[in-house]
Amino acid sequence: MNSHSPAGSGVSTKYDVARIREDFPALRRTVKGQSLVYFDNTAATLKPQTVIDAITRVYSDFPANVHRGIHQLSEEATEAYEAARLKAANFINAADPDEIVVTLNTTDSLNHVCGSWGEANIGPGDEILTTEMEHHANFVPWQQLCLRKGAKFQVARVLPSGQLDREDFDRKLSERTKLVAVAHVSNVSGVVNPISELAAQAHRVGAVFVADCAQSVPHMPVDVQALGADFVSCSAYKFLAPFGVGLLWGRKAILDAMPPYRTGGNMIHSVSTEKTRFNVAPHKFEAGTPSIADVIGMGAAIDYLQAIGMQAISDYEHELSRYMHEELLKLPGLSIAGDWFPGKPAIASFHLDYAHPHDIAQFLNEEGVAVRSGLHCAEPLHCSLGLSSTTRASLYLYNTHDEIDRLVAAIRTVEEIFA
Amino acid sequence: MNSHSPAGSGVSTKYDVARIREDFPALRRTVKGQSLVYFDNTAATLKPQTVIDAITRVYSDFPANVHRGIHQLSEEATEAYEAARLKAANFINAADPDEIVVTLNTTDSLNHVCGSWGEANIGPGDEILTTEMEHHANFVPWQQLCLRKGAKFQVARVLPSGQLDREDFDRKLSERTKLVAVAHVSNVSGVVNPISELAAQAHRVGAVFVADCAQSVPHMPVDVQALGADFVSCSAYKFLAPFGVGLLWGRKAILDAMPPYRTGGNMIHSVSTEKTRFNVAPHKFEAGTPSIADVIGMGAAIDYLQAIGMQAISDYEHELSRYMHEELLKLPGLSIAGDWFPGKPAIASFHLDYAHPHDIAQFLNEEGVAVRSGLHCAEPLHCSLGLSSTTRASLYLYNTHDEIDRLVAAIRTVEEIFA
Amino acid sequence: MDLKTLYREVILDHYKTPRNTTPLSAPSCEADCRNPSCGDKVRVQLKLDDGLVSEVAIIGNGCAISQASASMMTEAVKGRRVAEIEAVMEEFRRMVMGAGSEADREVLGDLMILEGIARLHARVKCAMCGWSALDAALNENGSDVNLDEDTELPASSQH
Amino acid sequence: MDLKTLYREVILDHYKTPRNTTPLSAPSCEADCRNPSCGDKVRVQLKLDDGLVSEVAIIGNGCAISQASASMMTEAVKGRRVAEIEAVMEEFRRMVMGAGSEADREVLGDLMILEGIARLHARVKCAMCGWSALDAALNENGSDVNLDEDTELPASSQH
Ligand SMILES: Cc1ncc(COP(=O)(O)O)c(C=O)c1O
Ligand SMILES: Cc1ncc(COP(=O)(O)O)c(C=O)c1O
Repeated sequence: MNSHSPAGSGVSTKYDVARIREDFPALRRTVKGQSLVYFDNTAATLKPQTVIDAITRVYSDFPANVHRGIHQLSEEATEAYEAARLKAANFINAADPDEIVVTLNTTDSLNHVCGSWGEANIGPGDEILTTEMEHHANFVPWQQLCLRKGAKFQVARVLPSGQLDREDFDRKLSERTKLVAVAHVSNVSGVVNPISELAAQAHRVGAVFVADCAQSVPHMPVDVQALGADFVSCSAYKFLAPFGVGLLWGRKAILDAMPPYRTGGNMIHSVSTEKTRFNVAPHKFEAGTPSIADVIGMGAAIDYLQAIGMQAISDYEHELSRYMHEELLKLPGLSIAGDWFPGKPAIASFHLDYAHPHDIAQFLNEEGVAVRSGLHCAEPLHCSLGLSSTTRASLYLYNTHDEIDRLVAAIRTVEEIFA
Repeated sequence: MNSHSPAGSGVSTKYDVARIREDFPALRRTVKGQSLVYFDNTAATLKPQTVIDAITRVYSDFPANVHRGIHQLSEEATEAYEAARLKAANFINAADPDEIVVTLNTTDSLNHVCGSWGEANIGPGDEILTTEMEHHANFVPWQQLCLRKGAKFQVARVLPSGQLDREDFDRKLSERTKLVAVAHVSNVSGVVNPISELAAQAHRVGAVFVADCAQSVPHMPVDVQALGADFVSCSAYKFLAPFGVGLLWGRKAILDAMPPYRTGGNMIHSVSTEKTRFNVAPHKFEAGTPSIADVIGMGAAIDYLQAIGMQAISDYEHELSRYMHEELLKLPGLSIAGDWFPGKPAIASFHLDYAHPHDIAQFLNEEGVAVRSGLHCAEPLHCSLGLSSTTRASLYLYNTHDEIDRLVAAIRTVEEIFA
Repeated sequence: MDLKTLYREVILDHYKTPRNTTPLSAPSCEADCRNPSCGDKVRVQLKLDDGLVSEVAIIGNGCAISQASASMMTEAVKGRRVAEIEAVMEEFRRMVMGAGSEADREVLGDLMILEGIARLHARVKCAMCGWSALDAALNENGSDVNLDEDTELPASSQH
Repeated sequence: MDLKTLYREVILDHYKTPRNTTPLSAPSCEADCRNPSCGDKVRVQLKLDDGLVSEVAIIGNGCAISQASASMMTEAVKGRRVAEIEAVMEEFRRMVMGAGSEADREVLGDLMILEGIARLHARVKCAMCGWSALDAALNENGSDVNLDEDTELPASSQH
């Protein structure tokens, strides 16, 4: 386990969750008179004080536009903004910071690939292959692109275990496949797909591979070079950073060859009535004024995570996950979407046979426990697993075993009322 | 003049700039040992403490995802987010909050219109009419759309005065024109276009009218219903709000008829492999997780502006503008892009015949004065006015006459060195 | 009334044994309402006789609030005149949106017990599902309603 | 050296009377560099004789730093061997990017006076404009360079 010194002071060799918790102001609040148990981390994570402070500093000291204005404030903003890009590159081990495109969120990142690479490269008769376990963000854009282009939309099945049906995937991957889009980690079942194997398969048939890493980058070391995908998307606000920032990583050569997605200021070389020449990547994809303070805040979030160490975080979460699954599965009438497997991320989307997820979430909230209920933007997966909707508990680096006990106790109150 | 009580305490009947200045932490900083004179407001404005506090509150108390999660934090975030949309609707007098689409910035707003309405409605032989005074964000998207669609890109001239050449506009507007896109206020010359007249002309030939209000909404009362345009774009961080938020207003009926721009989560009704049904406006345009804290911060910025009153702000800025233009034009060798006119916004893009804008900005920075130099993302306008680049001073509600004197004195240091 | 009491004393009874669930053989009008984000679904069928709802049926599934509210709705409308029902519908909407006044609630009768829903903002749509279907059945027969999580409730209930 | 002194003692002299501005009649190679965001533009022409730059000319306009730096560059390269020039070019880049060490700067000679540019981050590209054209002329004759405000400088100077 890596050493932990997020506040920069002192070094401890064990994972000190109590100390980590002190860094998150939201963990000091109460809900319904009880301390908050925040188990909705798949949707958005809490923010450490250092991230909040980074934003405050931008707005107090240099709330200026970037792009190298000559005045001091703009220069300070530009330095901090580009430093954050460098941190992001380092965080996911990009070969070059120019491979990091700042977007609004994962959805925006994937729409960039779809609206730029996809519009330029997909035609009638081509196929796009995705899976049933995708978040709508990695499903609907490809489906709509296929509709527009007369291409075929292929969807690889999931098995009842929640795992990708590799045979179906192999069957649906062919020489006609031009793009394959797969989540690294499912936001419902927690299934971890073998991206590097799937990407290698895609490359063998000449397809481009998109890995949706929205649920992996926050929770485990992700090395985009080792992963083998051509594009990687994620959302910074899912790894302690402010809302308003997504990342798109793409191989330099592919980004360079792609047309811009949004056009306007800052992404151009020159503009005349007759002709516009575009800037190089990543700038050609960052039209207009970016979410400057949020991006700088993301830099602080990455610093925070790296001070603890992504491997340490992942190890800790695996232990939480094991405990949560064990405890939940002891409860009568409870089943979890997707089978348990060792190393399963700390996500449990469960079903109680006596109550509806909306009512469950409502009563858990009465006990101060925050979970999501619904389809979690993954309707095809619910459909495939025969679930109308689920209640999802998803944990992060600041959660504890005690909080899992609180969840279990809260489910027992639901049982009392409904069963 | 409206009363001013931004802090909510006490009412004063005169515009109290000293008191307003206290609300902006960045005004307490120094640059090169002198107090900051921030004259780069066209690019981005400083932020009042109330906006910074609003962001801090979100991240400390309810840093959760919106879209009606059943738990308390999500509910608080959703309430605050939708309340901010309502404030934005009220701020620009939209008939219905559902006409307010939250985007990343003005560029993103205009790309929505282009990528959604434009893709669906522009075909070969159609024409799009814009002007030479546009920001690249309201120029390049239309130009590229015309290129893609085989449509004709028409650009109405500006006169040497900087005003729109109405005869040329009339000449280029025809039954073939499907869309007209014009800035309300030029970010270089400060020219204020008669949007309601131009929109009426456009409507007579059956064209849709897009008003880029990035430089008007922050500085004057803007009433989208009175304006008569079909779409209005602006950037919240240009009116005291956080970075990461733009607005697109569109007439309900047009928004409802438009296909979505980005697709993914939260903008759908239902998703299956065969078919996706989309949500209604504005949600169908807000795919993925929005810039939640920034949007809530925008609500605080609107509260702040409305407490002072947009008319009061506009009146005060007109007086600053008059003084700045008078003082600048006394300087030898200085000329300003576009002629003065009464009610000109407080923007002066100037040229010194003895020094280059980059060097000017550098030396003004030495005196603690922040200005922009370059083409200000308006290359066609510079080209038309025969300017290679300019130095731009742009003021806002917290600037003062004394600061204008500081600008003038700083230009004199440039003169000393160069002339 | 706290949430547990509300569920225990009202909601669960209607949830577990919803009233008026036998489909009508020849409805005068009918409509669906669905809230796709969570799977709430209610179909309302009405038999109208001379401006009066003589029979009503619901077919649905979903969360306890959506199903209980629909079940209670059937009891409230059965045997009543359409004009009266419109008033009840409007007042019910106001109540769950946290608008309207105590005084005007009289018309709601037993439904007043659902007042607490107004505090559960995320559940207002659940409570409205059956009512939106009723509205659609009465006013736009056949045009079904989709309530997504972010969809505003019908115009009259804009807040 | 403070900014005013730098301009007064070095930059303005070269800006107002740039050296080597007579276009060559038969250049061995040439290239442009432009920084479109501000209008800086420098064209470099070289006459090469057996691995030695025998003649050099610049044609350009733009800010004082871009033009002065280009003018000083012509003085630094004239009469020197290409291999030496490559070393100077590399070291100049390092210096204005704020990298490299004092010790290695020897090779720059008079150019060392531009060290202060490293602190003016937004102006580094202005200072590099003539040098990027030189690099393009020597190494990729004809392929012009565009330095936009956000463009990173050539690979070797990545920081
Ligand atoms: C796997 C996955 N993909 C995509 C998304 C969409 O992210 P965003 O809302 O940032 O666009 C999510 C968010 O929940 C996700 O979990
Ligand atoms: C008139 C005008 N339009 C568009 C823009 C682009 O705004 P953004 O950078 O927020 O996309 C600007 C910003 O400078 C502007 O002044």
